[in-house]
Amino acid sequence: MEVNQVQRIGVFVCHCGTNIAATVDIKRVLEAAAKEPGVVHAEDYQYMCSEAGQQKVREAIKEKQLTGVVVCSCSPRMHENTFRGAAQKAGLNPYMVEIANIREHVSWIHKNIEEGTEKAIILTRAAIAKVMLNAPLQAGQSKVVKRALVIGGGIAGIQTALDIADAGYEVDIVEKTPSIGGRMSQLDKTFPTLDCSACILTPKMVDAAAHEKITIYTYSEVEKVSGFVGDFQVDIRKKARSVDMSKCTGCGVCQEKCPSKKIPNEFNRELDNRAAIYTPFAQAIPNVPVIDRENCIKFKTGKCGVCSKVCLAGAVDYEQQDEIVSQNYGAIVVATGFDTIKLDKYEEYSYQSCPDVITSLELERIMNAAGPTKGHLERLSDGKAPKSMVFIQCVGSRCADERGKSYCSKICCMYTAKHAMLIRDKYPDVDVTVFYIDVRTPGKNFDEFYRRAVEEYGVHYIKGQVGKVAEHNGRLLVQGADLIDNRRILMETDMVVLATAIEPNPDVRKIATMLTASIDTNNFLTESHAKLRPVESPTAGIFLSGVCQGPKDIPETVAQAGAAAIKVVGLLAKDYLVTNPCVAKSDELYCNGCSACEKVCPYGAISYEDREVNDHGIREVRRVASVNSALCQGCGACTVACPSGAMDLQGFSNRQILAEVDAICR
Amino acid sequence: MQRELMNRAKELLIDETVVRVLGWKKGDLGYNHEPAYFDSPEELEENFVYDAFCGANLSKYMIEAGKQEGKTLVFLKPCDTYSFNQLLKEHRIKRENTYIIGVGCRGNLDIDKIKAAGIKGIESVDADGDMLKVKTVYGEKEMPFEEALLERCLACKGKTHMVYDELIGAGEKEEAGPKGNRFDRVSELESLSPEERFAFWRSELSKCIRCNACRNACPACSCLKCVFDSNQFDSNQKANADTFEEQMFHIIRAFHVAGRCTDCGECSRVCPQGIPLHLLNRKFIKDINTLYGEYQAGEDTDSLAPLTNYTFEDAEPGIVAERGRK
Amino acid sequence: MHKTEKDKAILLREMSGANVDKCMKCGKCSASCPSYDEMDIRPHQFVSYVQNEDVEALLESKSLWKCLSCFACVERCPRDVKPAMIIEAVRQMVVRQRGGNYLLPDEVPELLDEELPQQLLASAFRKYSK
Amino acid sequence: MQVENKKEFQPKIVAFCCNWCSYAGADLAGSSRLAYPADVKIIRVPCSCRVNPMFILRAFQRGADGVIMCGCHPGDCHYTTGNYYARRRMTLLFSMLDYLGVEHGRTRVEWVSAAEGVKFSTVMNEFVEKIYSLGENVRLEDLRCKES
Amino acid sequence: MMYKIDQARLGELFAAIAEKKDLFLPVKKADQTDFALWTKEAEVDLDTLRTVKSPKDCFFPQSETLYNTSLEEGKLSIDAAALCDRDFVVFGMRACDVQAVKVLDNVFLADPVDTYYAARREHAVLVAGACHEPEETCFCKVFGIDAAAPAADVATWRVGEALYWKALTKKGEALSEVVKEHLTPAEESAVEEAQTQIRSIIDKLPYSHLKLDVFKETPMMELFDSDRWEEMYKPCLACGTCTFVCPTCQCYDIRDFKTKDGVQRYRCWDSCMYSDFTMMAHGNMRTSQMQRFRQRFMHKLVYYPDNYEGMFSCVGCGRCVSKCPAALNIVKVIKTMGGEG
Repeated sequence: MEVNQVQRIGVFVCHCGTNIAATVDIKRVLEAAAKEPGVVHAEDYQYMCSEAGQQKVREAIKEKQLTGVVVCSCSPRMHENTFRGAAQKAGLNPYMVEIANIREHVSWIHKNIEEGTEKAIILTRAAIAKVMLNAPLQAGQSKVVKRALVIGGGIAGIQTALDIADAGYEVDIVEKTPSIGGRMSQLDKTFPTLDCSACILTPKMVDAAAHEKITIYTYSEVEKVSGFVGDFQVDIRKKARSVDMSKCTGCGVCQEKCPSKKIPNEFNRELDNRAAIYTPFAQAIPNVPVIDRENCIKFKTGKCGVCSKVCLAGAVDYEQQDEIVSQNYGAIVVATGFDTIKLDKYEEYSYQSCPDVITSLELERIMNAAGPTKGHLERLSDGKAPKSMVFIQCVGSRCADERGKSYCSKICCMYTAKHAMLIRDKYPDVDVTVFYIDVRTPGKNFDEFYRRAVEEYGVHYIKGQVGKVAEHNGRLLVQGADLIDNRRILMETDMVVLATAIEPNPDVRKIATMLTASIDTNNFLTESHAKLRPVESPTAGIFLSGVCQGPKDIPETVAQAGAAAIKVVGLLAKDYLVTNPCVAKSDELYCNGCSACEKVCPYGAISYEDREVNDHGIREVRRVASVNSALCQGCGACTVACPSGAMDLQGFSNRQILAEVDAICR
Repeated sequence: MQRELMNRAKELLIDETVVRVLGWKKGDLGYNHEPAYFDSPEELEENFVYDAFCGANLSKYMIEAGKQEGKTLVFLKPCDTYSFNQLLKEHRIKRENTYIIGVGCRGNLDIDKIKAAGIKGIESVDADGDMLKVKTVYGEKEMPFEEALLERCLACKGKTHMVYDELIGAGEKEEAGPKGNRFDRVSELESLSPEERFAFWRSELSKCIRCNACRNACPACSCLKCVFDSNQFDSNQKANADTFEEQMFHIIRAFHVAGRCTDCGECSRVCPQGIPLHLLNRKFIKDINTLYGEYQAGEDTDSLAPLTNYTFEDAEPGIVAERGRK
Repeated sequence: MHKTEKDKAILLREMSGANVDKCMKCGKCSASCPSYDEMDIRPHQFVSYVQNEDVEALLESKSLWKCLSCFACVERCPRDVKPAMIIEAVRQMVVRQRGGNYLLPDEVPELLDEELPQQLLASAFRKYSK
Repeated sequence: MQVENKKEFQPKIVAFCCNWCSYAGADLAGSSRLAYPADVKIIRVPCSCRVNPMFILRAFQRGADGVIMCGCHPGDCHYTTGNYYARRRMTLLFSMLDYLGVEHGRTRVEWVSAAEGVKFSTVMNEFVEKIYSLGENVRLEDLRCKES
Repeated sequence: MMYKIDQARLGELFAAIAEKKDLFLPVKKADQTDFALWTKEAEVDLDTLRTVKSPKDCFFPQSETLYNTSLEEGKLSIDAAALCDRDFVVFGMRACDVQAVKVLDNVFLADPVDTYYAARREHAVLVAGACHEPEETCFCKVFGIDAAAPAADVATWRVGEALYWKALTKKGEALSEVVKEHLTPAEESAVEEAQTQIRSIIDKLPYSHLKLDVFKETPMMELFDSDRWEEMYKPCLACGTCTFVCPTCQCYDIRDFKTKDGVQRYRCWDSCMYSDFTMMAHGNMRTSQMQRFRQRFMHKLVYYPDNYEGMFSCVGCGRCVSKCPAALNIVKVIKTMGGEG
């Protein structure tokens, strides 16, 4: 423990050229400071932050054996670190420095020199009063586990994992479904270049699976997270696949022979059916089926067992149990992606009642060669080829009521142009009409792409939201208005495609709670700073990749995935983390164990334990709070929640703030 | 009911369900019963009492009792159970060390009200009927039971116990709604001008002798070391040296129990100067109810207290000024 | 007292309780309107007219009397603007200016008819009476 | 006590500003040269949720005539939730002070972002003006701190 | 010499005293009666038998400044608080309160003399009133105090429409002289009937026949080590009510308060019920509430009598009996320790 010694304070007043000196009488500030008890040194200089100015501070610390330094200068937000560094170089603990802000808060706003000087003196006194109570603080260290966890195995998760792994760190991907690939694996082509989605995604999936630093847990979910930046402890539940991954050859016979084949196929947006034992799609990684136990006859009735009989590898294992994998990670990336919103509240578009009204994602599957119609564009009601198609934009996006989402889903304008173009290309006899509110195409080659749809492919764009879609003589009647021509539109068409709003994967709420990461009212994860820290969650060690943070297209997602990866790599490259020492600290002798602090901590940094304390000779086991200084960010919410004053904030302690109050009110 | 409670307590002692009983011990003036521990059936037989003068809320005693070996049987009146729950929620007591008998209650009497009615030299009080029959050295006196009720009983929270192992003399969900609106007096004060309010509180709080009875009796004030006994905020003061300190003490105390106070009324009951301290706590309760939704501390053991909770749409602090304008 | 166009526009906003500034000009109201073809000023345009404080044109519009008050536009508007309420407010303004009731309660019995839905009468009352 | 020629009322005003938004907002007011009276003295705290009612009462005890707390706008807290807690705490505390008859104009909360230098200056000007109109704080003061 | 004054004219008497001296007397404020400085507006309340706080404050205030220091230009100056230099009258004390002052005198006026207390005592004139309607919590008789004849500088009785006034000391006579014009001579016998009445009621009070012999006869250490303390203290909430309403509790603490530019050193009542009572740099030798609880009663009933020729430092006023939030009190302690009741 530091021996309590009499403080020896040095005060350094900066002129900041004439920035301060013009409206503050520096000499009087110096004189007033010198008279304060504890002040043993006071000097001024033209530019305290200059090398020469810092030199003065360093020299005075050494010569006068200063125990504390007050610099009267510009805002601490500007140069606090500069002077802390100077103090450290001179052997003084950097947290023994306080700044009196006499520029932004004094000289720049008060034109009257009398007034300015008086206020500068008071602020200086307050800083002296505070520094008298400062205690040397040591930045702590915490170990960094050199392994990252990526939650979600879509393109965002895969790209992040690949980038981290390429930098040489171990990465685990946890994917809820039986295969990685995510939404992108469901897409047919991608804008604005019209590459085949599978063609560009599959190699990445293969890379990830083959990478020696990457471990993929599919059909798995994160169950529990504890710990903090640098060392999270995570439990992953590997759901029972009922198929032995090490034995299965991926031949697919089991799926063919399975008698239970009437299960809606999630991968094809439930437009066709799959078997109870299935791999979601042909390029699935791993290419090992899972048994959907809810729909499997064997699991439901105990009879059947066909898959086991036909499996030559003997891989089917009905006895398999869920398995919990516990692993430590230095960083966690959330890449949980999105889904489309439910359309049950949009009766006017007849989505529920007409099979020929589909969502864009359903169209992707219809257009895809592996989809429910083997890639043939046809009406789901009667299998006929359409002659006319209508696309409706902004279904559920930009919506002020509870039916939809307030935000723009961002990707719809572009994929609709893509769809229209592909249809016109492959089926030139199909008329394509797009009803839009605005066409939003910010992005490289995006507007050109949209214009091509109009100019080269003859897609009709009509400004005006559609009012109603109804079945009519076996076709669909679309009622709208052309806002530019100011004319009613009543057209019959064969298919209607709804550009349905996207929303974060509903699981994100649960995950955010586990990670103590914050989410906004739309369930998107909040970034630490909208502009400057867009891939970091406010919770240290948690990073964001892809649509879980906000609507994004593929190029943006991949870019953000790379950004998240580099932030993770930057973290994992360190052996230890230096922690901010201005954190909360609980005095066990005053702690009541009431948990009020724990409840207001946004970082889960406070935990309780039963500990024997020695309260002036009374030894007893008490439930007391302790703060994990690696997690604590130093907001101080706990200090006020604590009624007994057991919880205090280092660097902004109760006594320090009270001393400032006293000095100001003197 | 006293006999029934005593017999049940004896049984539980004898069958070793509990090792001690926390109840009330007969006072020597007929009204000054004290909280007490009983270790044997004999002690119970000799001294146990339960009547309208058992006002003391035994919940807080469970903090100490709970630290001892073995189970303690505690008698809790309906309103005491709220305090007990709140203490449970704050991990100050252990449920597993407690056996709770919820006791029926017809309201507790305020001896100061009896004395204020001019009844002096009391030798014994018979509180069984609707009229109190008081024997005094100046002769026999009478007054209606209702008129001698404690302030807290005039705004009874109801007769339902929030937590118990068994009930004696009380039903599972007894309705006996509040006799009056407990916020009437608060509203009345709110409607005064700031000057009048200041004068009211100045005259009340200036009586404070900083004896800490309110704090020490308060089940929500369960800090091992109160900020006013420690120097965490340079706040250690033993006695009033300035009017400010009376206000400071009472504002901070009310603030620290805001959202945790069950409105049990012990503070006002024990104040030797008769300061209506419950009006401070009720002000917070009223504000919390109107601004953040109805909340009754001690009704459960898992809800977030209003001050450790928030919503995005909470009222802005400026609402104080806006209300003031009306 | 003469009200300026601006006053009238403000009054319309008040009377209708509709927040025209929330409109994103998607036109779904017009697209949903069964009387669209018979209107000279279309439902979505009502918003712009109010915003542009061109109330006189609205007061003279025949659209007022073509609106069926079916509220499809209110129901479907993604921005919660309530175009039908604006139209209703303009109608009210016209009625008030004319200062009379187009339909008096004692005229009602004459109009009663087995075939007539009660709702229509109620609706007519709302439209044609002060 | 000396019976000097009695000085004009010069209020003492304490402003608690959170480091991330309001203190930065005050800095911006400074760099934009947006004046407000020198009676306002700012204390930097990490977050509005660090402001303990004790600090506010202490300021009044020591002779402050007004106390204002500034933080990030709700939803923008650097620590995500700090100002939500602060908002409830201050609402209740101010309501209590009002209930005790302390003029509610002496306490105020404003949300000032790092970009709102103008707002900071406007708010401070308004607040100082309000305190001038209320005059000296006598209902919450410790006479011992006035003696000299 | 017995005088009397019409009770309706007491206001004039008070005004006359207040003209020459400060006058403290029971004043009702927000429904409670305590001693306070008399003013024309004050609601004087002589009917309340017992004020909440005792008149102890008049001689030994709950808190009083000892000195102020200030630091200017780096120099420390000390400004000691002035001693009381103005005569004052405490009107309406009770016999028990008067006895309590004697208890305090023993402590504060013994060498080394407490100058602050001594100055106040020197300037004080005690005017006491007989207790015409004693209550069940009273037990002054146990300590040999006669509530019918308070032993103050002036004793008073309220009989019929009149207040009878009799100076018992030189100070008392001097005060009678000051207010002479408001008093008319009266018969000594006028109060005798009232006195008999008071004494007969006191005889009937439940606590009047407590016997304290056990505290005199039992060895001190035996009392100290008694098991009964452990049983008795448990309901104690450790508040300071009993000590702060007690007319004889005299423990105080000395504390510093940081003022604007210096330190104010003041003393304030302490309470042996508080956990930091006798807390010293090394710690506290009383670590449990039982020890502190025992201290209070051992002091009143054993240590003090041991120091002051058998005089108990309880006067039977009954304040703690009526104010203890847990209904504990010295009578229960006396009875439990073997004092007969």
